[in-house]
Amino acid sequence: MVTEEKRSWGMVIDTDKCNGCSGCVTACQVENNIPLNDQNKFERGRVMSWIRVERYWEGEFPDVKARFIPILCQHCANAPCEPVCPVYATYHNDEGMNIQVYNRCVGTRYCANGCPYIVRFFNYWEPAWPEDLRNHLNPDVTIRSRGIMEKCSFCVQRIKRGTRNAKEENRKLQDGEIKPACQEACSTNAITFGDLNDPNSEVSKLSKSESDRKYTLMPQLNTDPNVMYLATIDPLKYKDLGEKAKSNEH
Amino acid sequence: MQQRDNQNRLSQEYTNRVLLNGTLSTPRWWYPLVSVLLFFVVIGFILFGIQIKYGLGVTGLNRPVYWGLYITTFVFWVGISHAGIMISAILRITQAEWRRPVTRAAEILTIFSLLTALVFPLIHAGRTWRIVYWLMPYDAARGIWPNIRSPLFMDPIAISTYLTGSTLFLFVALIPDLAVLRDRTTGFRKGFYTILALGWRGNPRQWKMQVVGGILLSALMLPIFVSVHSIVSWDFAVTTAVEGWHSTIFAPYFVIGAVHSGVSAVVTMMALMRWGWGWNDFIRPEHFDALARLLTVVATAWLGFTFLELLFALYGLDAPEIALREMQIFQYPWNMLFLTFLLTGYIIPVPMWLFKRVRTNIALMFWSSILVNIGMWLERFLIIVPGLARKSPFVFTWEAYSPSWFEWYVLFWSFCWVILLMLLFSRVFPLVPLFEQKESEVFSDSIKIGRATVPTIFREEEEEEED
Amino acid sequence: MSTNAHHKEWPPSDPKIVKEELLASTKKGSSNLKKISKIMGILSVLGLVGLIGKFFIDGGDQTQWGYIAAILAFIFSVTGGAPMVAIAPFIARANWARPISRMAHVIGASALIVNIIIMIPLLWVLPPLVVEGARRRSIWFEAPVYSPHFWDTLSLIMLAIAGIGLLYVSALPDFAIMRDNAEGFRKKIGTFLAGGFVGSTVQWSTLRMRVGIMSTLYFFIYIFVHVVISIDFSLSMVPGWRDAIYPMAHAMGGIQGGVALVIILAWIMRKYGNYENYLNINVFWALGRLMFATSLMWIYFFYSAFIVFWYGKSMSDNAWLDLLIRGPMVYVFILGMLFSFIFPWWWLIWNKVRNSITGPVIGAFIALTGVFFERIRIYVPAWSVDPKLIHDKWLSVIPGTLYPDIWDILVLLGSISFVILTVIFLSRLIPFIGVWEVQQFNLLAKPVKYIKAHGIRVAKPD
Amino acid sequence: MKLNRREFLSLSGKSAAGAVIFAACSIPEKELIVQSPVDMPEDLVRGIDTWYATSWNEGASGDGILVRVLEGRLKKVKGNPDHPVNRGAARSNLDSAIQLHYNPDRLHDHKIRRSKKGVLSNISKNNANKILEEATSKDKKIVVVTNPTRSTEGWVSEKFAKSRGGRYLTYEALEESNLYEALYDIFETNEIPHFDIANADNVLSFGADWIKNWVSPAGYGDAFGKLRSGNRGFIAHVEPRFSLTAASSDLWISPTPGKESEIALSIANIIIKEKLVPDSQIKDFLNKFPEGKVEFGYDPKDVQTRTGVSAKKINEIAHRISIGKSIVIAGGSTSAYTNGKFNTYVAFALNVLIGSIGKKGGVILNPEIKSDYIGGEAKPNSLKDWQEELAQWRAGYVDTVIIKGVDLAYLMPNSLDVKGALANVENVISFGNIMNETLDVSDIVIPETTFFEEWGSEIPNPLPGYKTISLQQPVVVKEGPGASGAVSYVDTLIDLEPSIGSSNKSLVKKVFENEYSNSKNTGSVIAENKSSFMNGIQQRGGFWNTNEIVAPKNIRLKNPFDYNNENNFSEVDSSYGEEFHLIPFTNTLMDGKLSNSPWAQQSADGITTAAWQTWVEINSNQAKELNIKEGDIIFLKSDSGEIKCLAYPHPAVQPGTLCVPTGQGALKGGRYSSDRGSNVLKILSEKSDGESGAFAWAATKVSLKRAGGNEKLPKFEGTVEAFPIEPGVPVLVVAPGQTAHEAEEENHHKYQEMLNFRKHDEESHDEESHDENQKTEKGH
Repeated sequence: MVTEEKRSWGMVIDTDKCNGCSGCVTACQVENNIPLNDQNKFERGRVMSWIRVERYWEGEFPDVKARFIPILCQHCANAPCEPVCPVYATYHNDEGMNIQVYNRCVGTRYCANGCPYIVRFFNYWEPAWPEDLRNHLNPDVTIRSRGIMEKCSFCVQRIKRGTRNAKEENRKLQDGEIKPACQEACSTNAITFGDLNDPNSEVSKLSKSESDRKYTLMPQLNTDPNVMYLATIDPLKYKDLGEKAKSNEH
Repeated sequence: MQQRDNQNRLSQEYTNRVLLNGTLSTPRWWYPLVSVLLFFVVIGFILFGIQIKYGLGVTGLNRPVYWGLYITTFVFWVGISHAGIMISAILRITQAEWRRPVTRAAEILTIFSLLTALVFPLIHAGRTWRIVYWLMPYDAARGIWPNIRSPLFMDPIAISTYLTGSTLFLFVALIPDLAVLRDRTTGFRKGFYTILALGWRGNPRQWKMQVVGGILLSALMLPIFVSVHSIVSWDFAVTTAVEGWHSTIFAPYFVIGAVHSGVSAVVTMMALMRWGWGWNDFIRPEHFDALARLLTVVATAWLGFTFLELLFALYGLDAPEIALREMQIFQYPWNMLFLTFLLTGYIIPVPMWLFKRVRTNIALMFWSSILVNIGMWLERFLIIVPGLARKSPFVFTWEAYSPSWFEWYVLFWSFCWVILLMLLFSRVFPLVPLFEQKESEVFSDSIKIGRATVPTIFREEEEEEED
Repeated sequence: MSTNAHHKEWPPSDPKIVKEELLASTKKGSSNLKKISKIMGILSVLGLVGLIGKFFIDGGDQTQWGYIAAILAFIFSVTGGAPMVAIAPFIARANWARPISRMAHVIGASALIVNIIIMIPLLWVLPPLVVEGARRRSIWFEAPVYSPHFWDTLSLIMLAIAGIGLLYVSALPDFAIMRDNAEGFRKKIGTFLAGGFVGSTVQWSTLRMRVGIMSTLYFFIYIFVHVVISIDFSLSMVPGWRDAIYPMAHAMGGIQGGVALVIILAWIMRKYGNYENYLNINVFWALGRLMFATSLMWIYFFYSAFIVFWYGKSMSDNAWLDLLIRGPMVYVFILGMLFSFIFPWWWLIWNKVRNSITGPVIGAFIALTGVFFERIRIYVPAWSVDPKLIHDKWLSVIPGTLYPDIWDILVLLGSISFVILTVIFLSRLIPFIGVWEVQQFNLLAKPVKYIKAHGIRVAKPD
Repeated sequence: MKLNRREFLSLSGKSAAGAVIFAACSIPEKELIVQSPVDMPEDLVRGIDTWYATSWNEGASGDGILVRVLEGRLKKVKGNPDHPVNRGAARSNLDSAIQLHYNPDRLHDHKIRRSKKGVLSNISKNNANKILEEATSKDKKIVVVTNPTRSTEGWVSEKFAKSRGGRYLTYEALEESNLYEALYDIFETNEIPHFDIANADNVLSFGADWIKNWVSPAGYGDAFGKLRSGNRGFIAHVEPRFSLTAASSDLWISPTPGKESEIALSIANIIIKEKLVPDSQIKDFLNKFPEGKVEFGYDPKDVQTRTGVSAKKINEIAHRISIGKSIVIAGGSTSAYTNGKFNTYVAFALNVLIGSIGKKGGVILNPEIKSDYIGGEAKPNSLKDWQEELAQWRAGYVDTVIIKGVDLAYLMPNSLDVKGALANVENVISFGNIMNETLDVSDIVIPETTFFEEWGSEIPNPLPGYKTISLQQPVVVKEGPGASGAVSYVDTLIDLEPSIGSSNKSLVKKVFENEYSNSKNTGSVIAENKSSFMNGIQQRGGFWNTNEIVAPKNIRLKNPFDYNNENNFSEVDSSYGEEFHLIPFTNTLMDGKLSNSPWAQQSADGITTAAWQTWVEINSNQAKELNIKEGDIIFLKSDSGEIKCLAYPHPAVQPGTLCVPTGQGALKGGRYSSDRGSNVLKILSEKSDGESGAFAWAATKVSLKRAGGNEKLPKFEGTVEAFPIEPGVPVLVVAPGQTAHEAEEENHHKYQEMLNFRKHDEESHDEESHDENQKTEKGH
């Protein structure tokens, strides 16, 4: 029976392909009804973006490099955010996803402290849209009230939709049929999403065969994430094309 | 009526009259002070309402600094609450005589600071109106219960247990005095005290039971006393994500720190009681002296733990941890806070206490104890916030945190709140236990050894119950 | 219990008798004592042989030295912990401890030589701070590479010296008494050690001050020793083991053992030295409480560490559990848990037990074994960690169980018996119950009857 | 993807009907209520969503896009995986278009200004049309202005202008007419060629920020992904500014502005000297070049002294691009100096040298598409044209100007004084969705439909190497929620000049019917009759035919050195402050098109992570010298004006240059765009290319003054400059062939060494570099 099979949703992100265009960020905002990040939120450091592109500097001008890495909820199998929630507002579902139950959350923000990846976001204010803009709200996704935590859900609504369609048509869910908004928006296909339990799915292939470049964030914390990364390749890593003398002038 | 009897002991009449002057009569400053405090407290509640209506945006919190002043103050008050049991229970078991006049003040300090501490999770949470979800088992129909693994759920349990225990403790110790009051009041108040006094007649059996109950309770309270702040410390210590929190020393470190701040708070209170109600004959310099000695030991132990904590923070050589400590100790404004914390927490007061002249000087003791609590509050702040501001190696997300005036007011509010409750209490019950006072008068004596006259104390070989 | 039990056993109020009775122990030596000391001597020699043998066989292989390290840790911590039993009451001006404080001091001074001897080969094996060009994690961040070796030795010596100093200072009046009352070499020694002590008011007050200073000094050195040695000889050898409470737990274990030792010695003195009047039930009752308290402290410290690691679940946290709890030494851990907490706790929790002679003694023996198991359980795995992994962020390979070889056992027996030998030797030198202490005790405490109740009137000199 | 296409409604007619039905009821509040439901909407998905294929010429240069419509409302936009130009990729800011459609400040009424002095006031549609008719009557001199486009829209604009004997002009803020000029001189075609990045081994780009903003970022993004996968290609980028392309390139070269040609030529110099390519190609390259000019004039060492770019790097590039399939791209700021055409030409010329033209994984020329009903061209009018044009307006020779899709008043530099010019035009008629500076000064304002409600057809720019025409179809009904009163630009013009055609829809249909007739059953849609052909078009989002390509031809270069190629910059008064090169650049907001969309506004800039404001990027070391901290208020003054912006120092800016994003500082606009930031376009000075007269918008110099104040710069990044505190955390970098594990171990070792020398950092730096050197030996 198709629906019986046990899935474990996972993601592989190739940082070598990420060019920092942050298309995924906007797509996620749109898909998940994330409140508008007005200027104040930027100034107060309260920006909500379930997926974010972090930019790290290396070196000084002119031998400076910027490295990009998209970071979202890692959906850890051994999630530090889960045991600390006093009300089970966040738990692990049987598809390997870390789920946030909005209407149970009371906003202690403990999970956010527990999360080493800083991917949990708190609604400091009641979200608000002008009437016209409410038209584009995605009816598949709850709007979160003030005072509760939220985070990347692997676009669970899309997963539901996809599985439902597959079920209705009584066929197996194809690999790559379900795409989270970020993957869909990623013009360079740096993001791959799929079922890690299915050995033929692209994501499990990447997470295994490509494993020579595969790494996870903060392995020392033993969180066992379902999101894996492929390392950036730098052809000139050991080449010294330096202009140190020059850079010192400035 | 004469103040001292033929054996040069304070007469019981005198003791009663003076120690009940706050209860049977009202000090001149009482009404003005209470009304001012009331005003501030009410404003606090209004602000709280505003926060609930518009959300926690009114605070200075951000991402990743999700915990700030509220939690700091919560921990601070839980810490203060360790005064009571420390003074009454432990000193009782170790038979320290000088505890007697202080016990009750310490106990009510415990109770009211716990009440305040319990308010802070409510203020802190995003959806206060749903807090019931995590305070009590709910929704049995769907088999959903609060998550017992969460230290945040253990907190309320531990604290409310502690609260219940200390309330009982206070009440047991209060009964004889209630009887005294019952016999000296009329009308409504008499009725009130009559009910509470539980028909206390002061016959040997009642006394024995009262004493036994006291000892039993103190023995039972000790584990709770330790567990409360340990659990509070585990709120932080179990979190691997935050460097600087995940330390095994936190439990004893927090407890000893709590005793440090709690006992200092008691010293502050004693000074205030001496000044406010003029109980100079009962709260005497030697009491301050003894407390200061105790504090010196406690503070030194606490400093040792602080040192170990820092040592092992650096021991790990984790990049975020090092960054965190650099910020906490060397970067402005944190370095200023850190310096203040060290100075006020140890470096200024403890050397002062080494001198008997200071230990027996009420004003100096008052101010030094205030300093200690400034330091201890800063300690909590310096543990909680920098850890979050320098969380994990994601330098990209490191943020700063500056509390909003809103949070500052709530901190101020909590102090007004506690003081208000104390004053109201003092109007109804005596702040110094009369019977303890009298007992110590009876037990104390003095003998001549060679040329010196040495104060002695009679120690009854009491039946000690099983712990 | 019956109140008058105390008053059957109470030090005679006449100072002369007290003096006579107490000095007796230094004079008359039984033949058994000689036998015992002979056996002990032989064992100690064997121990030395064992140590040398081990050194030549296992040489520089760090992973083989766990047991030796454990033995060192055990001996220095329990003997070092004993004086605490005297120091704490001294600071708190508790009168009851006066009869046993001398014994506590003696034990504290007894293990100097053993410690040094065992230390030598361990220092040889202990890796320096810089391994393979990189610094290993240690509390000596940028210090010279042999800091641990130097400071740990020094701290051990300092501890011993402080112990001896404490003993000497507190025994001064008794030396004077020996000078005045003993003959032969004891008189000479007395004359030599007592200096010019004639018991003038000034001398008494300075004496008290000196003891106070020495006690405080000893306390701080004790803590310091435990911090440096516990970290350098176990914690810093395990990559990723970061445990801030560990030194304190270590020290607490030491104190627990120290209390146990004092109880045992007091019991021996009471039984074979017939000092029932001096070491009466009150002493054992108090010591029993102390024993109980230290057991509770031990479990508290252990649990504070355990919950953090167990809840944290990070790689290094799990490694801690795997290495030190469910790992190679799991059975030793269980034994340690039973002996240093569960048994003492469930035994001494009963007032009837505490308030007896045999009760605390049994508890003491149990606890002492517990401390020993604890040391084994920590030091052996820590030392058997593969030195190549020292730089890792967390311990990835858990070493297998290591069983003691013949040498280890020899060293264990040898070292313990040498300590006992030292104690016996000291017992011939100074009274194990301070004469002046007892006399002051008599001055300050008197059993009295107040109205109906029995009690003691205790004077609290300032 | 198949799934979705199965779900497409084949006819927009149906969707319209559906939309109307849904439009009746408003957003179902119930399921958006926060608390009540235990099963959240995520758990029970309801409603059938439909995805329509369309395109957006104004914002996305004819990329194929899919729009998700649910209950008659726009929900989401994504790339059309079918479409040959972007192959499913979408540009990062595409979704923001939705918020232009549902913008709370969207115009719903026609407005009119009775007199030039007067204010705009609402007017009924019919009256407006009357006024419109007389304003555009046959006798009027009419100029039509739009954004550069090759579409039915463009065709209609052209036709209309012609019908009134007027002119049709296009304007683009940071225009690249030089690009087209240079391309024409080399390839004799105005079409931007198709750069086959996906299959290339090496890509060398000059100034063109092709990853973020240059002509077709979506398509290039997809190609970038392909380039980086499998046999990983190498990207080198030459641009003074640290653009996103520079950031994601493997080697970034930052020459002093205007010196790009030097780099290109010294690369050529190396290739020729070391004979890295076949002689034939060298001959083609040096064809008309002055004797020995390149061979001796551009030795890397000299270039290093002239431009301050290390010879090593130039050498590296030269060697890499001469092996394997390589592409050289040029554009952006490279083409925007007074010697822009020269730079661009020389850069593109390298393609001839490395022989990449017409090859797979090379530069593939595009066919010039002739199609009825599609007009206009991709190349905008140059600055010279516009100076002349505005002179005409000022002189009052023009009666009526029709402006559409371009906010002239906002985009043009102060010195051009377009407002003054418009003031002398009798009737200024502008179309727009949301109030902007141009609408504000025009006499007749016509609320315009968005592309979501409108038919259209356009030729993508650039083409994928073969013929492609994208379709734009309405995906929501007109007069739908949030969109009342809007009218179609094309239909309005048609109403004014019926001879053009019957309606926009019919014209678009005609476009594809023509294709049907002459496609002869080849191409993206094959159908037996016109209507089903049209259905196919509507499903796939356009028509393309892989057979219609250009044959590769051998290209021999002209001599670029006879161009007027001296490189000069505008004057500044040094009394005001330090002197800097000003490099304006477009980011998410583009040229302000999207500044009314909060999503676009809040999307943090890739490099600075700043948003909602205008910032100026300055080198962090230089900032330290000038004592400028982040958020300091900075005034930039050029000969054409002065703007205020907030400083953002970061290590990747070339000392001596300032980079300022466009898009903010609209004087008039919606709630999200007005009074925030400042408009850098205004202070660009009126420099133009000596050869082509193109706008040299990168040739402005400014003087910088600190106003003393400091504001919090709204940025996503935290408060600490994001240098990793531990090597390889969190972004792990490996050398080719190195495994993640090895890299991690190496980093851990590095970190420990760092710790050893924490006390004295200088040593530690030396240690690291030394360590690196050792590694270098290993590397070889």
